[in-house]
Amino acid sequence: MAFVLTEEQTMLRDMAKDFFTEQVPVANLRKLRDEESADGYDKDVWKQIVELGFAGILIPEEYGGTGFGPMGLGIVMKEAGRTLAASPLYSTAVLGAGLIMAAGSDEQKSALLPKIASGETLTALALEETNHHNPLNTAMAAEKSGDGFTLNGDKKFVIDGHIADTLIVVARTSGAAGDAQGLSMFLVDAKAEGVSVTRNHMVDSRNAASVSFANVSVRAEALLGSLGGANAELESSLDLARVCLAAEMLGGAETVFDTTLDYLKERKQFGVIIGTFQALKHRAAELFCEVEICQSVLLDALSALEERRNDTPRAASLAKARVGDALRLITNEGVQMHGGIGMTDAVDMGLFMKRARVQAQMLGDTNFHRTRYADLGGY
Amino acid sequence: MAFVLTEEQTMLRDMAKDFFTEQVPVANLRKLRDEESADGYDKDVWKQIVELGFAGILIPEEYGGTGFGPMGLGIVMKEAGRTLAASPLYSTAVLGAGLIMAAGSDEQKSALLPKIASGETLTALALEETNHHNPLNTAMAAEKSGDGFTLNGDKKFVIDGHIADTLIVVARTSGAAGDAQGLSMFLVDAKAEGVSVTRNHMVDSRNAASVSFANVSVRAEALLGSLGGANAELESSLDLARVCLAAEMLGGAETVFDTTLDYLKERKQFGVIIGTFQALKHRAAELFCEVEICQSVLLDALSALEERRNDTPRAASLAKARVGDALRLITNEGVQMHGGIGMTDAVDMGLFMKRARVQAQMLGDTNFHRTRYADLGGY
Amino acid sequence: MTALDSFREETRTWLEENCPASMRTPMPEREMPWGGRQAKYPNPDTKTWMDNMASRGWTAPTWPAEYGGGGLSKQENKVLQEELGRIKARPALTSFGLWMLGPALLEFASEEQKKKYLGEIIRGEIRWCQGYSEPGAGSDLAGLQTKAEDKGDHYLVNGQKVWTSYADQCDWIFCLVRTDTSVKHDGISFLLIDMDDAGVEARPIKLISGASPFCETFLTDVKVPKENLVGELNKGWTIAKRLLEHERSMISGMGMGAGAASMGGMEAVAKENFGAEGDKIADPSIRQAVADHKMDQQAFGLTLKRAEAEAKAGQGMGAAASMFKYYGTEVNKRRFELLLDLMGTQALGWEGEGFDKRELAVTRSWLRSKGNSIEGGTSEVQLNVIAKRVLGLPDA
Amino acid sequence: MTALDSFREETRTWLEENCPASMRTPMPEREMPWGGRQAKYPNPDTKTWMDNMASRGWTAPTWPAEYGGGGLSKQENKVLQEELGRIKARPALTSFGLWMLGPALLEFASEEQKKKYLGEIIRGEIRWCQGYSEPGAGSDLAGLQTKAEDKGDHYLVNGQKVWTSYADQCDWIFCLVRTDTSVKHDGISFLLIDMDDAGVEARPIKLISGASPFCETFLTDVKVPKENLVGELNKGWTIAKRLLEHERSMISGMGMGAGAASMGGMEAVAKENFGAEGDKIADPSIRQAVADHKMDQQAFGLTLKRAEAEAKAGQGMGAAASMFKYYGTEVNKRRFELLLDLMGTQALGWEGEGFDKRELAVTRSWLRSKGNSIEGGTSEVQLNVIAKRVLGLPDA
Repeated sequence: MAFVLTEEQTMLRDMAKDFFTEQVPVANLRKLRDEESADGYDKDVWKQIVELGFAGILIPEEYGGTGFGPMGLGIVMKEAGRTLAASPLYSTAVLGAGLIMAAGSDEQKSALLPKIASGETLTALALEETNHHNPLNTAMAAEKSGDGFTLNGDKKFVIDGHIADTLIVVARTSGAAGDAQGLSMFLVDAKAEGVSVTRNHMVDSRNAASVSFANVSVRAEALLGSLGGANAELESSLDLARVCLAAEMLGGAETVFDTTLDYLKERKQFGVIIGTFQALKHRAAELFCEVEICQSVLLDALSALEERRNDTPRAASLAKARVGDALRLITNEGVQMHGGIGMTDAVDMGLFMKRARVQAQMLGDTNFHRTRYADLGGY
Repeated sequence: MAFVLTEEQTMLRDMAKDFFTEQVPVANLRKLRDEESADGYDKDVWKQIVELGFAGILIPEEYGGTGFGPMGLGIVMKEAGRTLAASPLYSTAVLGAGLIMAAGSDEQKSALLPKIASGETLTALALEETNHHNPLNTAMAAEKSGDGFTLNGDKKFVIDGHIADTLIVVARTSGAAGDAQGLSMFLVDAKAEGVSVTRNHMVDSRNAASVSFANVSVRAEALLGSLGGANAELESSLDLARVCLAAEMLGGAETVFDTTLDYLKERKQFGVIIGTFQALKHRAAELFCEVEICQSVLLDALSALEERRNDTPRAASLAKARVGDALRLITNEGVQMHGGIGMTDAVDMGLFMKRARVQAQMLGDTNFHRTRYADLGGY
Repeated sequence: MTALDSFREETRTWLEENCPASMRTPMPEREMPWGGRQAKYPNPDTKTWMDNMASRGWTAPTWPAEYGGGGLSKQENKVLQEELGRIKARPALTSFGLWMLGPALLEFASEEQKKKYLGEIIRGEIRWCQGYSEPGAGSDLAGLQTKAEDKGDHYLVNGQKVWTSYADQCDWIFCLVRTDTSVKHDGISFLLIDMDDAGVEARPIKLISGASPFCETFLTDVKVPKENLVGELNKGWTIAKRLLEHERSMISGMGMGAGAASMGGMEAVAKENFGAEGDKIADPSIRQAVADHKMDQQAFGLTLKRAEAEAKAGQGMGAAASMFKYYGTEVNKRRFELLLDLMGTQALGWEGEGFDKRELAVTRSWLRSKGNSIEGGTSEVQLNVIAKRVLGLPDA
Repeated sequence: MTALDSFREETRTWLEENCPASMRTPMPEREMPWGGRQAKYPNPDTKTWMDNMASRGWTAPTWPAEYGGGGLSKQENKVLQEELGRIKARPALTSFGLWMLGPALLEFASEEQKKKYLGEIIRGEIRWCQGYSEPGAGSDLAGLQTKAEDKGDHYLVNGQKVWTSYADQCDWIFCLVRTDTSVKHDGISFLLIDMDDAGVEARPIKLISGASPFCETFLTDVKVPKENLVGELNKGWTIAKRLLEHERSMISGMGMGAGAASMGGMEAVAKENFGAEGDKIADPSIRQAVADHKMDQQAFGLTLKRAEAEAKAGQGMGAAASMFKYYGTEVNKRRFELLLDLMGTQALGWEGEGFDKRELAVTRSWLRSKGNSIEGGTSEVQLNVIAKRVLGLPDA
């Protein structure tokens, strides 16, 4: 188990840290928000991300990627989380690349992976249909028609849905909502007839969309992975994405913790630095423990992915749930310890808190993953 | 709703407080424990309790009681809880008197209530069969035989079981474990043939017993309440007992809180009173809020009983659960804030903590009552 | 017929005639009757209703009639409130002048001040805001630095206030100012300032909820006539403390009901999102979470009622305001966290398509709730107060 | 064959011959090999096994051979431990001398002291206890008052120690004593005292768990030869700190596994008490509580492993010991609280009929667990240390 970064990984982390801190600070997200950016991300930033090789970090060199693997991806996502960097990394480099690598045919890989690595193609996963993540509850129908399929249904909370070129759509080719069997994935051109995309304006000022499919025809080659057996392929990619999300979340938690600690050392009330108050000291020490515990859980989950361990799903659920709990506590404490100024848009506490609640719902909240952890533990 | 004690109730409280503080301090329980008292209570103390009218506090004057009602009983139980007073009050004055008043025939009332009020007869409720309170799960059988019944089965956690003269036994005359219908109650002489009582030595040094019934014959007159319909009568009496338990528990919480607060004001470390440490101050203030919140919940539940309100079951579950949560927190904090000395048998913290965990399991723990609260709330 | 009965009858008749029909409907936020010089009345009935009530002094029913108040006894006021409730009348006037400044003036102001200011408040002519906190004086309110220098016939005021509610829409501000820099609490005075005066500027603060209910208020060489001093010079802290108690109980009241109610209740939200089995929430762990919260909420509600009953009985609960402020706001924050959990992605919208109004309001209210444990004295300050005042724990 | 391989082979053969069969079975508490002058050996094999291991210095495998230790390299010791594990051998010697005093002596003691004391420890001849805390010096350990006065050739020691583990069964005590009253930390010395000396008395303290593993130890005019001073005069605090770190990590290790394991695991207890549906705990809210706890426990276990890996890589986690002590003991306390909830009335026994041994042990362990967050530095002290040392938060 790799609890200590290798020299190569340390270099990657330092590079990512420098890049996001300097090129994509929180001010970047504020700008996108305040200027009401239609894309919701900065194309120049994305270009730089691609140039650094982050878009293809999961993709083998043969397809134009850098092949750094899950650990490398997690390292980059954590640094992106530290500055709330808005970019298609999650939707494209994590979910898109992950799903195509896990389930794609050679043709699909050759067609898409190089374009993902080069930043040309953006993808989005159209999965959710209800307010709470639950892949098995997918009801959207994909019916056989000719040698292709016809898709009908509505998807929501599609991250980066309105900027994606290619949608990866999870639909049901047999069975009913709740069945593990019968799920299939399709690669759908976002501009195909019958696809309509509506951007949703989220509390975290990041991208999400609702997507409707009205008699959308796709060819047989659009099928990604096996017919009716997408659940396994989907789950393994979702676990990758859950751990990367946990990494992004922990990055956010670190920034909030660091910022709050700085504030405790600088803010004066009653003639003294408020960091001298023991009640705040103890709470800060508890938050420190939370961050440290989460580092371990995250590194273990990334190692599990890297080493393709059997307990990867459990490690992923542990990471998403445990980091989720910590992040909620830390963002709440961050605002409270900042006092009035923490309630203003002028400081970043609120932005991290808003992002945290969206991240909490992405790919399953703590409740979902606690239940899954028990399921996988056999009790 | 009576959130403020009447003059009469205030006098009762002051009388009870003086009595338990002076005549039945925690040292009384220590003595019973250390001298390995076979009875587990002090007969002289019980005599005084009877003389004060507490044994018959629920019982109308026509049956020799003082008729102070549930509010009066709760007031006394709370003061008893403040000193961990060991006596048959709960088993006899609360459960015994309560059940006979709720379900007894005129003959049964005339026969038993005066003897309870006069302290001559002690009763015990033989209800529990599993590790967790759940009346509906009663499986013990009472079969019709002749014009009487034959009882077979095992009961556990029978409070005061080994000192009781009369056992109130809950058994099934029809249906299966889990059914609301089919439960009946019987008055059984503790010395009847086939009844064997084993005292259990509990962590709180208070009385509990296991009772086995092997072909115990009782006459038709032994039936307490309706045949097969005991559930309703039982539940209303259990709610009375739950609230009285909550009162006893809150009394304990108050003592632990007060004692800990005194310790914070007196113990020195690092050259200062530890009560000057802000982290401890804040925790103490939080415990104070818990105690205050519980006072309200308890008074409301006692009022509900007093006024025979429809929402009494819900108020009872709220009281048992909410006070239970608070008591757990307060006893844990009491030990922790006392530091090493809190871990020794020399101070009382441990005794209150042990008692708290037994009280938690009596008549349903927080989990049970939270579920019941939701059931009764219709969600 | 008792006097109270005839008062009820007379009141009922008067209300029937004087409360416009549209004032008996639920009030949208934009129609709130704040009054003041800048007031806009999207519904003109709002103004009519305010004026009608003010004409009888019933916007401040228990204030003395000599200052324009209703002069009602407690019993009469109870009847009035019952009758207003019966016809579901909207409040005729909502105002910090009524809730906060007025009671302070009644207790501490001179006869001239009462005559002048109370009437304006009662009639909704002047909208007031509160100038207490400063950037460097939050929890440590008495550390305030805004200076008022004695210039003979006036004070020259310089400084900056923050968290002044709706200052950009207000006419006057009641301020704590420093009139003696050599001492802390005993160098503070209570001053009334016309915001039209030269040197007063209010800038809205954007909150994380997107709203801007508060301002920074800059005071630069503002000349304030000496007669605007309330109470004695350097005795302003006494008035401030009284007002703070009042503010705390106002905020702790936020702990009850709002938020989930608009969504049909926490249980309904849980059933909608996690299914129902019979009338039960299908997911038992969600069900327990809901029950746990509702227990806390009920327990807190009962404690508020108990405090009321004890107050009536002349018993004090002791530092009750601090406890309510602390517990109420913490319960409120937990409620919104739970509500967000239950609503899932539907509680994550900011604006626009995909979310209905109620959902968007929950998200904003969740963000807003975070401020409850900060404003009006942080939770930490309340715990300090309880530890010191109630528990008698010593200072370091 | 490498040198390590042949070491393994040789070790395996030696163990086969020298580890009695009864020493390869689970160890009841009464057969724990504490050694010392008062040792009783209900199973004589215990003594044989101890002597055999001590003859090779393997009771202290990595201590230098010159003092009687095994003189093994890290790799060799790893092999030895693996081979011991393979045959499920019991520990040959459990002792505070081995765990705590020995390492301190190796670092701070004189050559003569090492020669004398280390051998006795290795052979299990002397059982040591620790004399640190005093009634008035718990969290504030350096506030200790037990005085050692310089009387020429000896120190005259007077004072009272508390929380001395098994002092009534020990032979010697290592003590912190005050040799300078004018300063705090720099007036403390580290002294070794023979408990057979006149003036030493140990009285067991009864704990809430019913056990008495600790004593109060009274020191009255005890004459301690000057050669029993370890390290420099007034520099005992340095040694104390080193030992405390060690103690903290020992106690935080308690956070793992015990308690529920004896009952077949938390899941099994939950299923037994709340039923199972398929392989799932039937009550979903209990199931979530169990999962929640197991997550915390796994997260803590992973953090211990990470610290180990980082230490190997020469990276420090920073005040790791304080964090582990705090978090580990808190998790442990939560585990027992949950276990009690799950077991219901079966976890409420004290002794006698109605409860089996495992159940009674859980109850006692639950009570014992409450001390984990107090002994070896309270949770509050650990949080102070983290705040100060790691986070750099200033003192008041």
